[in-house]
Amino acid sequence: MSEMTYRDAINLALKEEMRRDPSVFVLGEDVSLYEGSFKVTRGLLAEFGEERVRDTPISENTIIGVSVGAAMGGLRPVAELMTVNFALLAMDQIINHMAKIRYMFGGQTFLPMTIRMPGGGGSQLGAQHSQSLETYFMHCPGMHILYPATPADAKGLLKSAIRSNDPVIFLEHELLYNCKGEVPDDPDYVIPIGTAEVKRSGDQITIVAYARMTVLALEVAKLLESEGISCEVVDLMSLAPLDTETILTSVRKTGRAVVVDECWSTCGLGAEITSRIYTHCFDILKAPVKRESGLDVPMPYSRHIEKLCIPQVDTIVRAVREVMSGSY
Amino acid sequence: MSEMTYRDAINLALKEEMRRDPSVFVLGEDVSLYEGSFKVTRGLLAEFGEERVRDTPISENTIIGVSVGAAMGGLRPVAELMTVNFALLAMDQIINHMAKIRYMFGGQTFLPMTIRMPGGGGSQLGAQHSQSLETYFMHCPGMHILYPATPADAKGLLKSAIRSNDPVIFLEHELLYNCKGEVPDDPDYVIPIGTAEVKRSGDQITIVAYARMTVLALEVAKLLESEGISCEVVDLMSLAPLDTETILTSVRKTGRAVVVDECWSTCGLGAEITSRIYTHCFDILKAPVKRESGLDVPMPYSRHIEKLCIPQVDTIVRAVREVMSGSY
Amino acid sequence: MNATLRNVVPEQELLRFYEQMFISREFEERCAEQYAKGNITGFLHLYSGQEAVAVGATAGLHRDDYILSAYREHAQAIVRGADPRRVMAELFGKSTGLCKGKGGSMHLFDPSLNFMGGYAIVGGQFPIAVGLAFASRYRGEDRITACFFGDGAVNQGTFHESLNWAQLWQLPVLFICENNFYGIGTEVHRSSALASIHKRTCGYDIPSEKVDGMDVIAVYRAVKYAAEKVRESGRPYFIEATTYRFRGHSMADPAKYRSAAEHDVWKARDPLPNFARKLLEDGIATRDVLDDIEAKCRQTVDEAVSFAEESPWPEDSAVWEDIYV
Amino acid sequence: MNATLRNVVPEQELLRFYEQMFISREFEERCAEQYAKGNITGFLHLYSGQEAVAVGATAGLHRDDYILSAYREHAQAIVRGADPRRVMAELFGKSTGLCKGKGGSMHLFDPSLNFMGGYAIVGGQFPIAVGLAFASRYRGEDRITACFFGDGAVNQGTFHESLNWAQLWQLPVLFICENNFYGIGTEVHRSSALASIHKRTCGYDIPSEKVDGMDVIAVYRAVKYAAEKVRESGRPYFIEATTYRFRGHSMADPAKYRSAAEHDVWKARDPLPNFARKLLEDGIATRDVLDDIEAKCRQTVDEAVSFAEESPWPEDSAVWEDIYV
Ligand SMILES: Cc1ncc(C[n+]2csc(CCOP(=O)(O)OP(=O)(O)O)c2C)c(N)n1
Ligand SMILES: Cc1ncc(C[n+]2csc(CCOP(=O)(O)OP(=O)(O)O)c2C)c(N)n1
Ligand SMILES: [Mg+2]
Ligand SMILES: [Mg+2]
Repeated sequence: MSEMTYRDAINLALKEEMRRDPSVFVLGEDVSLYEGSFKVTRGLLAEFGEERVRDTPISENTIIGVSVGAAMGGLRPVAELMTVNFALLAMDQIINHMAKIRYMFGGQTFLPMTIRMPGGGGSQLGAQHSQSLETYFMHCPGMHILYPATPADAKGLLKSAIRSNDPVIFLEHELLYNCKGEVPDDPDYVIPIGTAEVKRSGDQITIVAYARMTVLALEVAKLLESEGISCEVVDLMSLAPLDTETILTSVRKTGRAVVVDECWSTCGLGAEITSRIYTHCFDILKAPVKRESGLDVPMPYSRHIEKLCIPQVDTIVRAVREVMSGSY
Repeated sequence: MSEMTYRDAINLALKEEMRRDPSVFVLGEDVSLYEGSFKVTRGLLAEFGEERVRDTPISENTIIGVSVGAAMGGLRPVAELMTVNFALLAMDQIINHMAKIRYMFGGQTFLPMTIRMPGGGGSQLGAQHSQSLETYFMHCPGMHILYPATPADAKGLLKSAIRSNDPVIFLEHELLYNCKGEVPDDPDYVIPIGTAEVKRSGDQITIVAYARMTVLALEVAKLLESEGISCEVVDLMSLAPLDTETILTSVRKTGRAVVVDECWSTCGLGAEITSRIYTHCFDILKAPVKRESGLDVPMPYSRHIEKLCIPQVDTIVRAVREVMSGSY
Repeated sequence: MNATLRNVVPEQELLRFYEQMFISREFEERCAEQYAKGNITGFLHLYSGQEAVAVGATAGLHRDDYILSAYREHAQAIVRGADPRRVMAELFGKSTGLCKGKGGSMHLFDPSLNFMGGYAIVGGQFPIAVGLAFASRYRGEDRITACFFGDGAVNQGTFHESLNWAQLWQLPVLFICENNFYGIGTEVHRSSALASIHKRTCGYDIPSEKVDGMDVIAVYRAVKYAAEKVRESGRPYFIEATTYRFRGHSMADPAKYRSAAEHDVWKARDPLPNFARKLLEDGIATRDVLDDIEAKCRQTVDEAVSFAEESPWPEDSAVWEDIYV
Repeated sequence: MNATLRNVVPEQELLRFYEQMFISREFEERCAEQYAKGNITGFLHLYSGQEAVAVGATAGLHRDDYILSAYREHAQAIVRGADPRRVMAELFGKSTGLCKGKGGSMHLFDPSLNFMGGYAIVGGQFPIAVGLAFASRYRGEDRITACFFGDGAVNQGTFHESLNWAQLWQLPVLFICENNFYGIGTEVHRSSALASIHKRTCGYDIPSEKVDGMDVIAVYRAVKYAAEKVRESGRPYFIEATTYRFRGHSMADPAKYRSAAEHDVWKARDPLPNFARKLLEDGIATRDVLDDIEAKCRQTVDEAVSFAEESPWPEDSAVWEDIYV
């Protein structure tokens, strides 16, 4: 185990996988010489050289399309889109191509590629730069979606992504880059795609969360412990495939649930999870499930109103208290 | 009242609004000389001339961006994207720009524009041409989403869309174009954005649907009547804003619900509606709510397997029977 | 002329060109028939009229070279070597189809032939072609990537992004524009500010040329030359082949936007009878030889239709297969 | 030279140019200070070094002409007439800001000045500019649309689609590329196959020229000429102004990818001291006059900062306002 940041854990995973497999290469805007706009690709050019660490023009749709082609041609591209917001310029290649090619060509090819994208709000970047678009990816079959909350998970999940023979969307939360944690040194430390994890045990209420929302949920759980409320925190880690069983097992134990997502509320992933919980735990639920979500507004710049648009520790606390006091 | 097809009702709405307001113009690929690839813009060039009925290059993102600019400049563009699948090439202008501009510029401008898009599966067009992307639009605040099931609704809703001072996404189902129905002649026949409608009354179970799924739901209701199952069919019409009240009122009456959507199941709009029903009707539900959705697969070409991927009359019947026989 | 033809292409090759063009035409015309019967559904875009491009271009490439195309790609797949029976079965939606009936007319694919797919999103294949070319270079393979597309595709953002990228990264991509002068009902000068398409590469410093796409020999020579240039330099090249589709855009299109006169001009340039006449005039084939070729092609297509008819539908379980590895 | 300057621009205008360049620089440098203090948050892209472009170009346009830009647009807004106090308040996220604090540094907008926005998606403004130009023509307005963008933006699909469209529809758009030679850390020849950006318009038949973007008079003359051409012909035109940003891409960027030598060369071409020297040499201004201008600018920016500091935050309810009409 070594202590390192979420950023460095991702960086380490990239390096280890590039060392392990010469068909892995990295491409994106400013990933090479500049070492990434969030400095995630630091040291890659120096170690692996220009052919494997490639700067691209500002052409997002083509970054993904080139990755699709390269994957079809036998490589393992790891593309970085500078932020997830720019994935909206690449939806054609992501949704119309990457996610469908294996299927529409009758399984005759496969696309072992990863798209890394920093995202999330809370940095006063305004409406065009603060989106949480995880639901857009989850809605479309044909790819896996990972979104780690901790440095260790970031390493283990990214390595799984790069080794996967299916396309993987790997989301990184911009506000977690500097968070530190213990990370296994094992160069084969991988976390299976499609598994959620109970990050904290509790028996009165389940908080389902992911990425930065998991970090907040853990804070909330700690806070509420002193009030005698015992929260279990389920960290999704894989948004697709979704590990429904782990969620349901927890809710069956606690009988109550709050689902926290950072994206827009309407048709957000919280709706899907809530719907699954209701469907499968209807008879044992002790109170209505509550969704704590991003507001259905474009993100405002001003920090004093921006924070109202994203779940915060105090709003999650409020949600938990509400569910605890509710009943059927 | 006049009997006409869904296609002709849309065509009529376009003509009436163009006659009424000289700032309305139409643009899109092959909408002018060719009169639309689904022939929805028939007769427009002849009546309104080249400046108001404009063919464009195959540049979807720019079709929407030009519409945004034209709307900002005082016009009322009605853009056609040849099918909704190509909206994925225009997500940057739709989501990053159109939906956010009013907000991020502090309300100093508004975008009275409409995007018309045929969509839906069931015509053996394969994975890249059969998508139902309504949830992508619903998830993002800043625009209204309409999706009519009947010719009359098509006319009334499209006219509201064109008159709206907000951006509106107007979806048209490719398999409904030839469906006929009575359409009001009144050139001021408009249906308010944001209202769902009970298209058939019943008291034992609510079927929530939209567009072609409403047509199927009505068939199902008729079919099941003979078996003594009384279905109420709620047609959403507006997907955003969603008329939750009409849905809940119906479910409070019947105590049971099936939600039918054509899109991919995971994180589809059915999840949102189901979640709202559970949250607000939890105590009066007589059985778990069931979602009948598109399968989470890219659409296969072959008609014999394609039909398994989209809700059909018999699968909806099965879902209704299941909910009717279920209980808490 | 005789000398020239023989100098350029061996005699047997010339006959093969004819055979490939003929089977392409025959295949498409039978597709139209099967579409009318309801055996083929969905969108169906026929290639009739453009055969000289697929045949000449494919002959100018190495078998190892990748080929990508759009949705009007039956001929390109068949000329590259795809079994017409499996192509027809794909169009019928049968489990024996090239893509198990999951792709249909617009999504043929056969990696064993390095035929890397038909794509139905206009312009979608550009970046994928660039990526394949990168993979080849990265892996040290001696192969280039040929990317076919239509005149309508050149105004998509991907065209621009991909041409810039291919030149910037110095990748072996041969761009082949089949300019049939229409994107559905829109004539090229109504969608492109600069209607002379091969000139549009000036902004990327990519060499380009225009070739008569109704002349299979001209296409063959141009592509052969260009392919070698791309192979040697490792850089992109661009060919515009002017051609014409004798049918509407798809089966739904009666093509009323084109005048009879225009159609006639192009009909007179039909690559099939014209090439046949040349073969006869130059003494490369007798009418009997051509008749044999034609009969053989007809039989192959007959067999393709029977095969497709008799093949089974995909199992229901196929719906859930081939999404993930 | 004196004669030349005066012939081109009236004396008062020349002083206004200096004032506008000076306040632009001053504003940006104060922004950097306020960012360090935590009063400005988010992304902050400063314009220092590029002032001659905004000032010269804006002077070459009519007040009715639309202007759009990217996210490095403070100076463009202020030079067009935006109140520096409201711009600063916007950057502070205050309710008195140009966009009520909802937009921030990257999204300035003032329709009363026909300043139609700063956009943060690279290339996002191209099609919007084309649409505005179409609206002007449709409504019979005598106005053109000036669209600013960086060298990094020219490889986006929208660049291509929009240039083609503007020429095809014959729309009055003046494209102004501020080539500061870098898109974040990537030098222009590492992102563009043809690094001479104004030449990239050849594929659309759009006339273009390159101008020294460190020379306010050169920019002014080029834009004035181009704007009249666009106005008369109703067709697009393209200007590449070569310039340099003295700071990193944003406050987060120490700009280590540029050599000190390179920086020095450009620093020597700083439009402010150079233009001041010219004004003095040509006898258009005395040092006193310039000192007065500078003092006035400093005071204006001081006031802007005070105004921003003292202004209230947006109400919580603002979150839900301005989404729909
Ligand atoms: C992105 C996208 N936009 C629109 C369409 C609809 N469409 C299919 S083919 C076509 C015309 C393409 O013309 P061209 O590239 O010249 O090819 P051709 O059909 O002539 O072979 C259009 C607009 C599409 N398939 N994809
Ligand atoms: C679509 C998109 N991709 C990437 C970015 C991140 N980004 C912001 S500015 C920039 C560089 C743009 O360079 P240039 O156009 O030269 O403008 P300059 O910053 O030099 O003024 C990039 C890549 C973005 N904002 N939008
Ligand atoms: Mg064409
Ligand atoms: Mg730049």
